[in-house]
Amino acid sequence: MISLACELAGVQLSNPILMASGTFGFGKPYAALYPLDKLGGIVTKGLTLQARPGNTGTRVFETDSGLINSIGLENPGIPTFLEREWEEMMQYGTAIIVNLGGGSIREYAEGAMLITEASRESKKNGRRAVDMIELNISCPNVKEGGLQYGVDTDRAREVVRAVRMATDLPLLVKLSPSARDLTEMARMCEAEGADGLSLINTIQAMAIDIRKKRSVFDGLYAGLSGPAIKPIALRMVHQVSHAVDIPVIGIGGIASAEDILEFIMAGAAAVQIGTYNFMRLRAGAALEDELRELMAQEGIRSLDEIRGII
Amino acid sequence: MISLACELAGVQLSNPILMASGTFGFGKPYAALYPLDKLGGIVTKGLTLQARPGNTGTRVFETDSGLINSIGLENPGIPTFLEREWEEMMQYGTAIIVNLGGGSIREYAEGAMLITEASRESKKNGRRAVDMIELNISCPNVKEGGLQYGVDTDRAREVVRAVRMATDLPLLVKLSPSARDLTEMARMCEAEGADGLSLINTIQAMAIDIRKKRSVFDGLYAGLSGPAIKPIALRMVHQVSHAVDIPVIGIGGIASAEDILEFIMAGAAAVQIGTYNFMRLRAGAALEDELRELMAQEGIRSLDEIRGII
Amino acid sequence: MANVLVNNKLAPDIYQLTVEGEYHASMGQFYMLRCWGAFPVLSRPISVHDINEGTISFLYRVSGTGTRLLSQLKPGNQLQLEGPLGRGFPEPEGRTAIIGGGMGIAPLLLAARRLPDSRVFLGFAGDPFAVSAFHAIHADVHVVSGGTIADYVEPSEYDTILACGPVPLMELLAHRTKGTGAKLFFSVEKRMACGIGACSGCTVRIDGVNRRVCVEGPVFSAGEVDFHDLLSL
Amino acid sequence: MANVLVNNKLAPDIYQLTVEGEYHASMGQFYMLRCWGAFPVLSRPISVHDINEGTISFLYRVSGTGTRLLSQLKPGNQLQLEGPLGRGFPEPEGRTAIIGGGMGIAPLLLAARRLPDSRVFLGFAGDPFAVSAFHAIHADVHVVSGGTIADYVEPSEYDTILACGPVPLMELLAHRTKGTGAKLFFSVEKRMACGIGACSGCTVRIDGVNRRVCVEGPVFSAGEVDFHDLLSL
Ligand SMILES: Cc1cc2nc3c(=O)[nH]c(=O)nc-3n(C[C@H](O)[C@H](O)[C@H](O)COP(=O)(O)OP(=O)(O)OC[C@H]3O[C@@H](n4cnc5c(N)ncnc54)[C@H](O)[C@@H]3O)c2cc1C
Ligand SMILES: Cc1cc2nc3c(=O)[nH]c(=O)nc-3n(C[C@H](O)[C@H](O)[C@H](O)COP(=O)(O)OP(=O)(O)OC[C@H]3O[C@@H](n4cnc5c(N)ncnc54)[C@H](O)[C@@H]3O)c2cc1C
Ligand SMILES: Cc1cc2nc3c(=O)[nH]c(=O)nc-3n(C[C@H](O)[C@H](O)[C@H](O)COP(=O)(O)O)c2cc1C
Ligand SMILES: Cc1cc2nc3c(=O)[nH]c(=O)nc-3n(C[C@H](O)[C@H](O)[C@H](O)COP(=O)(O)O)c2cc1C
Ligand code: FES
Ligand code: FES
Repeated sequence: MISLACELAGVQLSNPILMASGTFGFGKPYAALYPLDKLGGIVTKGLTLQARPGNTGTRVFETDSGLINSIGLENPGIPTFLEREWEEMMQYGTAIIVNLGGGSIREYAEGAMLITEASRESKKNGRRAVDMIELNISCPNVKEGGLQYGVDTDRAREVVRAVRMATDLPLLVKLSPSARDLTEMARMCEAEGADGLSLINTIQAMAIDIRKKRSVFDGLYAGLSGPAIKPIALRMVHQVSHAVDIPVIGIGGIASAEDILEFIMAGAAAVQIGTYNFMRLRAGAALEDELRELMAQEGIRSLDEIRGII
Repeated sequence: MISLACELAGVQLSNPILMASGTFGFGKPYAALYPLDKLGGIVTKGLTLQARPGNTGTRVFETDSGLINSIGLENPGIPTFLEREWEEMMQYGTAIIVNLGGGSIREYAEGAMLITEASRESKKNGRRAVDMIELNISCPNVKEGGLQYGVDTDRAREVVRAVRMATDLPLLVKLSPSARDLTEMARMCEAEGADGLSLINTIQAMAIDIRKKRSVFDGLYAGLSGPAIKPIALRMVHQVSHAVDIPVIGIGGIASAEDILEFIMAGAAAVQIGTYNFMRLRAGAALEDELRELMAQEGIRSLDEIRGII
Repeated sequence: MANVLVNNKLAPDIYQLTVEGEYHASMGQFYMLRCWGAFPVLSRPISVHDINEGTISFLYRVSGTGTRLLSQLKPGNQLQLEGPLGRGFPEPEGRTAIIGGGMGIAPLLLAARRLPDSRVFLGFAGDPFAVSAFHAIHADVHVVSGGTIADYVEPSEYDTILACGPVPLMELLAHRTKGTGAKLFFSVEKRMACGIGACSGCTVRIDGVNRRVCVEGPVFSAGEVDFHDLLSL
Repeated sequence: MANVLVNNKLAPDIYQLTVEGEYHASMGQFYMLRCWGAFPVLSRPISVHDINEGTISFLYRVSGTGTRLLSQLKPGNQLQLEGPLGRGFPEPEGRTAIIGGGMGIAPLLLAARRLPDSRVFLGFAGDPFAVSAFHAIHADVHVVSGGTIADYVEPSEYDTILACGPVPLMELLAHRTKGTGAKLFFSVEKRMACGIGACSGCTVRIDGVNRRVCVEGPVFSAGEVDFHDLLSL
């Protein structure tokens, strides 16, 4: 029996297949479909200190092998999350990673502190902690926060530093494909004490409604995900995982066990499944087994054998 | 009858639909299928001063709604092109745009000079000139030249300046989606005297053969094109055409008259069709009519009416 | 996976798809349908048209890639369905009108079946389609072609109105119902990615609060729907 | 666009597709086939298997998305074909052997039909398929299952050998033919984008020079093919 258990940023995962932020809610919609302990972990929808209503107008739009979304970080705010959603997430028996957004460095830092405190408190009471924070400096769908911080290394450094100071939880930084210099950005995060990197977030994209003669999205641009972006994401994961020593979580268009192996061979320590959850609502129930079967078929006994082989 | 005739960088085109470099050879393969005077123009395969053999191994690889290529600028060299291919291209009755590559600033400049001289000579003899040069600083598939120059604005400036000095032909610069700062790059080209910009070239991407445990391509990374990249290309064309006053030629995944209208509405002066030529070998024979029909249906009398409307 | 029994063309571009199985859904709920692999990316939301012993059926219009693929299904082919999803029409109180416009009649056959005492109004811009099934199961069915069906219903005569149709019809009904005391519920459409409440892609602003059409809808009380969000489909 | 007449399953995953029309192609040429819209992106290169009055047919193995879609074609469906493309087998001189391995038999039926004086060798790793058509039109057909078909042919007995099959078989034949005076031609495969010589995607190094399989091939004289390029399919 092939074991897929692995360690990521000091956290023990039953397998390296995580569910990506924004595509899995807080787990509940899928918990009705299959037991979530099949998953390596769940990354929450992006959370900010304050609740946010998100964007108006069209929010999801399909393109050839892609999905453009303009949700705009709609979320109930960290306090509400901690009160109303977290408890239930703990029952799922899988790692919980909180995706952290913010409109200012201060909001990021305060959010991180709130999560960290709540997590410490919970642990003290013998309950589950938040396993990691995934710092999102790469959301292309909000005016403030998000991409504003993810393009330039020096601006990003301030956020990473502030959040690193605010939390002792394992910290992942989620990078944007729009970073001016992706490997420089990655090395900066490593130097600032990030425990791992997640990439890629969606790629800034556009769709025009030629009948209405306007952008499909009220926010003009939005973020492209799905199989269309896989070859780009794979290249970036390869580049970054060869530039740093901390683990890299590969994200972008993954839609099969084959895709997962590609990302692991490119150097990823783990992967996240996003849009594929929509293409196949029960993807999370099946992928672990499918990965194991594929590995058996290819004579691969453990992912360590092939990680970063290329 | 809707007129699609337009002017681009001082050159009169019968319509704004050009065939993209590397997907149309020197026209001949398609001339056997339909009359090429239906086209606004043809951009030649990338040419360098010296002939190049291109890359070994797999050169084209299909992904979901995308095509990754690693041709590596295989071409017969500018002198051979001028002797053996150009003559025939002149017969097609459509604009000829030479896509210019190079391994060094010197090779770029000498190539430009050769083309410019030959064009001047030809004109003197009452024959057709080369209509434009499209300076390619964005090929992701060669070690020297190409992307090496297309990422950093200052490095790119040297090439653009050298080529601008070497030719008085209308000069387009073809930009890479990997440019660190795309609008800065675009403004630099404008300041250095470019007559127009073409974008985007393919996006650097990767595919892994999990059976062989190696990259599909001998050159590790290669370039993604096709419908998959359209939403990204459209966003970039919108960004750039709003940042400069010179015309922008929109390229990337265009596969219908609807797509053409999207690019024009985003601000493109003209478009180039690449991968779609492979999906539909006779695309060039049909698109002009299809565009006209669509415009009639939407009540658009001329492209000027909608250009950059968003 | 379910087995396709029938996939009949009822009118130009209008198909009725029936698959095998015991399904339980309330009127106005929908399923995410899919009969393809990776392309197109998303499954398609389609309302429950009818349920009978051992079968469920859908009524749909071919309007793009996904519905075209659905229309190519043959008996014996397999269809993936996830559902029933969303909250359908509430059990109506008092005198009830059921009003459908065009494709909006799709979710109303089940409603008509379950509410034999209601009055049913079906309006079409052109030739009516799929109305014989309504006549077959319900005594009080009014079909109108051309004009707007809203002109044939006097809202004040009803306590509850269940409706589905194009946004302008819904706006008109909302307008005419205001102040009559009748409660209007309608089923709305918005682009969906997940269909199960995970992505927040399908929100509509109701009373200033975001509601996800796929879980809190697709049926809403007409009250405070922000039509801008709907129109921006 | 051409009309599909038959699309028969001959063996597991092996189909023969026949379409209507007057086609003229030489043995070893191929067509780019397509029976879908935008997905998958590329058309698929498939050799001419046979031509008869008013029909052309293709023999193919379902090995991925494109060939799976081909296998779903029903009589009356439409197929796009571009071709004939490439340069087929040359007119052979003297005593001729035709050697096919596995799916490599596809382009050889037309060759067998046009070269009645040749000897035909067909080899299969497992159960043979599609061989009855060869027996029906040719007197001298040898079918072998298991082992390598190369063991059953003595190259020195022939002046010309026309072959198609997996790369290792081609390499073996090239090796055994060397120095015998027999001329070996084989049909090779490489990933193609355009199929008409426009993209330079399908090159194979021959005598140190790049040759495009789609226009200068798919048949090459065995001499100096760089097998690395082929293996890297
Ligand atoms: C809750 C709900 C119930 C529905 N019930 C029915 C029904 O019973 N019968 C019926 O014919 N149609 C129904 N629709 C509309 C149906 O979902 C669309 O017609 C269908 O998704 C179009 O897909 P396509 O691939 O054919 O078109 P395309 O235009 O190619 O689709 C492109 C994308 O836009 C989305 N889209 C396009 N039109 C709509 C729409 N009107 N609503 C939501 N998303 C859309 C598609 O899902 C897809 O993601 C319903 C929609 C919703 C939200
Ligand atoms: C000149 C030529 C003639 C051919 N004749 C035949 C024939 O008569 N019968 C037959 O069964 N097969 C033939 N092939 C192989 C056939 O083209 C592939 O099996 C087919 O393209 C696979 O497509 P797919 O979508 O099913 O597989 P996928 O693996 O999904 O295809 C993915 C991509 O790889 C390409 N590809 C995969 N395998 C091959 C291959 N072996 N050669 C070239 N490209 C490939 C596809 O075209 C596509 O672009 C021929 C190939 C060439 C080059
Ligand atoms: C609807 C939607 C919402 C998303 N929301 C977030 C978010 O809140 N925070 C975040 O970091 N990434 C978010 N993402 C990005 C995904 O987590 C992931 O990085 C991206 O979609 C690429 O992966 P995929 O191609 O597998 O979907 C969202 C993606 C989608 C499709
Ligand atoms: C096979 C192939 C070869 C290409 N060769 C060149 C080239 O020589 N020079 C160049 O500037 N662009 C080259 N390109 C890029 C295209 O011109 C175009 O910018 C890109 O493919 C995006 O457009 P598309 O999505 O419509 O194909 C090539 C693209 C392909 C697919
Ligand atoms: S479609 Fe995802 S929340 Fe409704
Ligand atoms: S496939 Fe394009 S040149 Fe051969």
